[in-house]
Amino acid sequence: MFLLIRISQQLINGLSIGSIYALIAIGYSLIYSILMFSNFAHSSFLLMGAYTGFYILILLSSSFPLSLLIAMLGSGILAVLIEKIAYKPIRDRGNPTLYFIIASMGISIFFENFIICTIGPRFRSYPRIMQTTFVELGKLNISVMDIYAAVVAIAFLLMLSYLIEKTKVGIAIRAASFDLEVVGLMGVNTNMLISIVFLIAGILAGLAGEFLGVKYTVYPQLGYITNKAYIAAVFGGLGNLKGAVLGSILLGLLEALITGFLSSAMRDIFVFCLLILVLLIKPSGLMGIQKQDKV
Amino acid sequence: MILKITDLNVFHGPIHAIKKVNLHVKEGEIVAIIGANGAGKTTLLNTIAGLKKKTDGEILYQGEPLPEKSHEVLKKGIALCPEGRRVFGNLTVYENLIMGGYLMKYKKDFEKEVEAVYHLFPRLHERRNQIASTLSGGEQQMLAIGRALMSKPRLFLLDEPSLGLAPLLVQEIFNKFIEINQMGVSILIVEQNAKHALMLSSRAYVLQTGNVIKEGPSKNLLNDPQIQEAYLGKRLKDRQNQ
Amino acid sequence: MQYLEGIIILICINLMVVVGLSLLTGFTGLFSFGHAAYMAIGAYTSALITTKLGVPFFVGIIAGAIVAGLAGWLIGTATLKLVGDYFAIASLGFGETIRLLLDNGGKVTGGARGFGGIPYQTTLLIAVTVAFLAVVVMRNIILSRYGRSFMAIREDEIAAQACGIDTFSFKKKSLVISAVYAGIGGSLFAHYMNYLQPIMFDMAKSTEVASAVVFGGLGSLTGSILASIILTGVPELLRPLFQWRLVFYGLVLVGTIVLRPQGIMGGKEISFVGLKKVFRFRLKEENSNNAHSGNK
Amino acid sequence: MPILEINNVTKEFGGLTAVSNLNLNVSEGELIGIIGPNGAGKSTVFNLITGIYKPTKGTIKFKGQDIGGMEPFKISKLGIARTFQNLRLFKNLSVLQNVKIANQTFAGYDILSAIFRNQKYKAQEKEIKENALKLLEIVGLSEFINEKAGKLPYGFQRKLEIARALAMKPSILLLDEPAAGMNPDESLELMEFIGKIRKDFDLTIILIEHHMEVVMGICERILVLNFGKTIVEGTPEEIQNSPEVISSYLGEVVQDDTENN
Amino acid sequence: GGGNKEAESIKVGYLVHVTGDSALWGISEKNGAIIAQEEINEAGGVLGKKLDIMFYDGRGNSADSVNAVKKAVQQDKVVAMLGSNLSGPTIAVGPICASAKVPQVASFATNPRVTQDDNGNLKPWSFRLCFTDPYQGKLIADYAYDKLGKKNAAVLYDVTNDYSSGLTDFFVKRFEEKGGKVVSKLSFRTGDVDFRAQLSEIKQKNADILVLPNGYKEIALIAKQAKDLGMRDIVKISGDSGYSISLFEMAGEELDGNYYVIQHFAWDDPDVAPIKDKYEKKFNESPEVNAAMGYDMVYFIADAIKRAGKADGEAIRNAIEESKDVKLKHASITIDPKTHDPKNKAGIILKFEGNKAVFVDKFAPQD
Ligand SMILES: Nc1ncnc2c1ncn2[C@@H]1O[C@H](COP(=O)(O)OP(=O)(O)OP(=O)(O)O)[C@@H](O)[C@H]1O
Ligand SMILES: Nc1ncnc2c1ncn2[C@@H]1O[C@H](COP(=O)(O)OP(=O)(O)OP(=O)(O)O)[C@@H](O)[C@H]1O
Ligand SMILES: [Mg+2]
Ligand SMILES: [Mg+2]
Repeated sequence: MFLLIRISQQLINGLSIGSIYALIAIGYSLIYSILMFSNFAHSSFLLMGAYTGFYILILLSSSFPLSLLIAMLGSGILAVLIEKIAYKPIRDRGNPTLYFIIASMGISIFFENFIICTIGPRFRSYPRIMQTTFVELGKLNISVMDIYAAVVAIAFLLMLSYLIEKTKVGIAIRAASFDLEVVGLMGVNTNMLISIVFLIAGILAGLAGEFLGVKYTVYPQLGYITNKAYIAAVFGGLGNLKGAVLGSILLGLLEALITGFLSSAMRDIFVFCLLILVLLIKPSGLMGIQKQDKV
Repeated sequence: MILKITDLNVFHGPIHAIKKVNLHVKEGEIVAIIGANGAGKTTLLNTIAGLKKKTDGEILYQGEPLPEKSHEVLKKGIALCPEGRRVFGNLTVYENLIMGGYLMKYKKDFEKEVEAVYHLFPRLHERRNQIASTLSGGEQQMLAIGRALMSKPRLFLLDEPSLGLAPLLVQEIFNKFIEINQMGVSILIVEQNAKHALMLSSRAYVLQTGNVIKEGPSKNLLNDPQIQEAYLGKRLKDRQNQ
Repeated sequence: MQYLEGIIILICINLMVVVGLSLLTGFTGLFSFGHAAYMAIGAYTSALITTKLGVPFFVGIIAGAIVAGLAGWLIGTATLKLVGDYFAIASLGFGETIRLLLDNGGKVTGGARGFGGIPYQTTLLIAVTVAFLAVVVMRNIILSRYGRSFMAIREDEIAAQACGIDTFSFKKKSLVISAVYAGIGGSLFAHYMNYLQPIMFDMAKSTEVASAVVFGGLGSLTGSILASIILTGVPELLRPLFQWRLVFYGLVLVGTIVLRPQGIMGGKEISFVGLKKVFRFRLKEENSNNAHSGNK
Repeated sequence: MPILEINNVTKEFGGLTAVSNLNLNVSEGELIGIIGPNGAGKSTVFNLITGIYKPTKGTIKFKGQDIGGMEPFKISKLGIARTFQNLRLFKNLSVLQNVKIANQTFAGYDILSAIFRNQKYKAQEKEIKENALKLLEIVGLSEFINEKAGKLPYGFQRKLEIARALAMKPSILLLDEPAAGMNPDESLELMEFIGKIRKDFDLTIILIEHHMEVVMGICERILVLNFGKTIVEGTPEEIQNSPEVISSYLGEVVQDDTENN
Repeated sequence: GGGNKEAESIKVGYLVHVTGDSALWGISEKNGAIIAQEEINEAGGVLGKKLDIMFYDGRGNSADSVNAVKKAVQQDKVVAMLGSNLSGPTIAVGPICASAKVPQVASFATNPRVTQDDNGNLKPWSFRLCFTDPYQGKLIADYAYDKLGKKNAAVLYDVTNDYSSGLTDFFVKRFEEKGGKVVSKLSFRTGDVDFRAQLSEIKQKNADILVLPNGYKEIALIAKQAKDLGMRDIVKISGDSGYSISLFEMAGEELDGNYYVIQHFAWDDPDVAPIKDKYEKKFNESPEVNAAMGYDMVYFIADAIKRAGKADGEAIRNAIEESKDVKLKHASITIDPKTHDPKNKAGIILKFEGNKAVFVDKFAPQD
């Protein structure tokens, strides 16, 4: 009984952190699915959301939903801008994906330090909105914020999965990941298409940013958590939204269970070993499709 | 005149691939471009379709300058079936066709068009849920043609459509092109299979290292000894007849 | 003057690691996020044996190189079947794992609190000599059948196989060589800093090395060399800018890729007057140009 | 003894049987054509021989050795070289390097020789380079040796692929639609070229083609596949007159056309 | 050296980390030092010359710090090197200072190896003004055991952080020596923001005190998450990095009444309070504790230079070693010549109450 409670509490902890990873990983995966590269600048979108939300709440003392909306918008716009300024020229030249990766790393270094220089390195707390409310289920505690995060993550997953799998735009997005030039030949405004993808990814990051801010705090290194989301996305299979969510939840659960029952110091080592094991068995993640080149 | 190109120059970096080319396609015409490897045929079609930027010169479509972005070119009614198939390898056959008909507004139109493509290439119907990258070379070529047809163009640019197709099928698609043409679609076709192209078209241009070296009614070109020698495989026949 | 000397030594150290990674990323087309780990392995191995066993420095360097190479071989065997980002993420995992192991290393490595008392051995002469030899060796490798095989793998694995190249084994070779380079760089680093901490080899370090490779131009050895000099030197010049330094670093990185995506060398090689014999890459004939590895 | 024996080979993809119970024996020095409608399984046969696909069933033997499912690089080293239907050149490498890479398999110098550039290295590198230049001259690409392979026009890229395959010093050469993208005149050149290399290099050749002039012009034996099965096998004449082949593959018009000549 | 030209100012280097993860502290320390420098120069400088504090950014990273300090001692020829607040970089730059014969005074670098090498030998050129990890570990253990009467401790620390893991080791050692029990010792990594998994385990173990040898961000998050998990009343205690003014904003409520932190001084000490006022006026924000330390560091080195009588590394080193009852704002410092650490520097125990850090005790271990 005692052990059961222990395990259940850790499962709840894992789901809680997993749903935050999921919110980030979906946006990540979305961009991967079109440009086929890991966008490390996602952390910048996240920061943008977290800080925008924070200042809107504090300075304008607006309501939470309004601040959330503006944060999402802010990140969305930033994402589109970054795409236009940094990625489009690379894309137009047809450079390999590595260039995108390094550019995105440069952006995240720039953005993080830009915030340190302008806003300052201090950690900031969101006003206490709902982060401290939690539900008690017997001996178990669940934070209300976690429930929100989980619900939002699932809602977005469903919406985006529908978009990608069932709509024409979704098919175009997938086609674009294969051959952008020919997508243009089909009458699709590819620049617009990519902007839309970045807008959506940015909006998601903004949302995740504000959630993170509320749940934890806001500070320039907050974006580091995207590395975890990246790992989660790889776990699940890059470019696959459902995989991203599955990977995130699994990663969260694994982390909690390993911390609780194996070793907190060695947690990440266990996680990485498991990750590599999974990849050795399924080289493109749990839900990734294994591509076979037609020769 | 549906397409009129004047003094077109195109460069690939330092390579002058199209040199002061003049070319036109009249409404409802089939025009062929023939030429050896590297003559610049693909470059020319890609430039019209907006995949490649021209250096200078003029491309008029129905008397107006043609937009330079490929998606706008398509909206004007020009579709390109690109060289080397270039199907979306990560999509199914059906999804590739959806992409082809991306601009279609009504589902009914779309379905009608898909039916027509399936009718032309029953193999595609059979394989409609197969991922395109696993199709055989010829099947991919069918898909590329079918996909381009989906947009119901007014001017159809075809870059070596017979590449990798079985002889029987080559016949069929050429017949299909005639059929499409009879419905009022103008066609500009690039073909290695010069004889086929000349038999299909009413006029033709011969491209050599970026220059138009000959043009005229296809019939004349078919009988031109120089052309026969260089592009129609006369030597081949001679040898076979030996 | 000593300050400048220090900068040059650091440039040589970074150069070792960057040139090594350049082989893996620029020439073989494999992206590694955890390359600092091989540097850490080299650093700790050589530092441990020179301080605890008192062996001479050059033995330390060799040991560092061997152990790092061994680690590369092991990791390669386990993960080189993975492709693209999946390999990159596995290398990231490896990097973090090594760092965590060192953090938890207790008495042996000093854990997170660091490992001090390493003798100062990396003099300017040693650093420059090692770096110079390393570059010559790398250039010879690249201009041999090995180099061509690596590039073939970068371009098209299936075609490489059809050309009789055992792609898995060559990828492993590339990883091992680049790990050896990083290991030697690490040894030099340990005996230059006299003090090691696992945090010195974090992901930021790996990123720095990877950016230098791209900054220099993928598939260009001289580019990697120049990039190491610039990316180690420029932050020093920017020192007066204080906290804005990293902002500029980020900007420079993005700026180069956006404005000059082929890197500073654009995949080309240059020959230095006087060093002509060594650096003369028979450019047109031998060397590849840009490494647009044809990724979709 | 045949150099290549394919016995009862079947290849399935999910529910689809791409090649079914195929039997083919190739004798040393033969030039065999494989034709058939699109999707008949021709390229799949090549992929099975070269190890890119593992047969679902059946055995493939090369010079008596079972090679079914062996790793591709081992098979190519044994002496089976190929070209690809959708070109697979090393696009960013020079034309010369493309050929050198295929030729260097025979250079055994080790990494130390490379580092120290010793005699062995120099001699073998020289040999590789000479071989490559010779081959490029044979295929007529001498003036492009420093060009990036990806920048060559399509037809030249095909030739480069052939040169690269030849550089493997194969005993069997598999050509997948070598004449695709070539005009009849170029096809003729190609035919002559294939005939020449066959003699010069003592090759056994299997050829997939849709250009009937080429197939009928040079092949001694032709295999017609449909739906993964051999429907007819025979000399060019037999094939050209087979009603089954005409109805499923050649079509009437082309038939007329060839008869006219 | 040589010094053929009479310099018109005395150059003192200061290694601060104003970028990177610990930028917050570095910036405060730098600003505090700037205030002191201005005051001293307005009052006529040192030895009749202007005091020129030159700042070098170490980015929180050892390799960068080494470059920076090389530049300071070799190119800019500073006569003394102040800083930094991080042990890793401070240890790494020690040999450079020593070989250039420039004394080094660390601000908040608490690792024993700042002033002693691995074998316990004194580093002649290295000093510090803060207390060391072993000493601090003792302080926490003793205060928890003796004063608060806690016998079952849990520790939640950062394995990848040298300060945190060092302090943990020394605390555990001392606490167990005293007869206490460490019922749970769990860790996380720098950058982690979720500690529920660890806290859930700690909750099961019924510890009566939670030792948090961490930065304030982690402390705030841990406090909040502990509350979420229903661990409202467990007493928490931290070392000198566990306090920031932001802590009230972030977790005032959750820490109120049950959080103790060991400090070098209290802001409401009348001696220190003016620094805070000046800081707020000049920089428009509230200072972190490092500001007062940065301020005192400058006064400390100015005093040493005065006593040395000349701007010469060796003389200054000797003066520092002989420092006795140097009256600074946050404390009065006597350097122990045997350890180069401050002698008998008592810890100030602050407790969080009513959104304020209240002075509770001045405390030094028995032995
Ligand atoms: N992407 C490119 N970069 C550089 N040069 C190119 C590029 N594409 C084509 N070229 C050059 O432009 C010229 C024309 O090539 P193009 O592909 O248009 O010829 P083509 O007539 O279509 O030949 P083919 O019949 O082989 O398809 C050639 O010399 C070719 O080398
Ligand atoms: N990896 C695969 N997965 C699924 N189906 C495949 C795969 N590879 C080939 N096929 C199918 O197997 C059949 C045979 O393909 P193959 O490429 O061998 O045809 P082919 O005879 O070479 O045709 P073509 O003349 O058009 O090149 C095709 O219908 C193709 O769709
Ligand atoms: Mg072409
Ligand atoms: Mg085929």
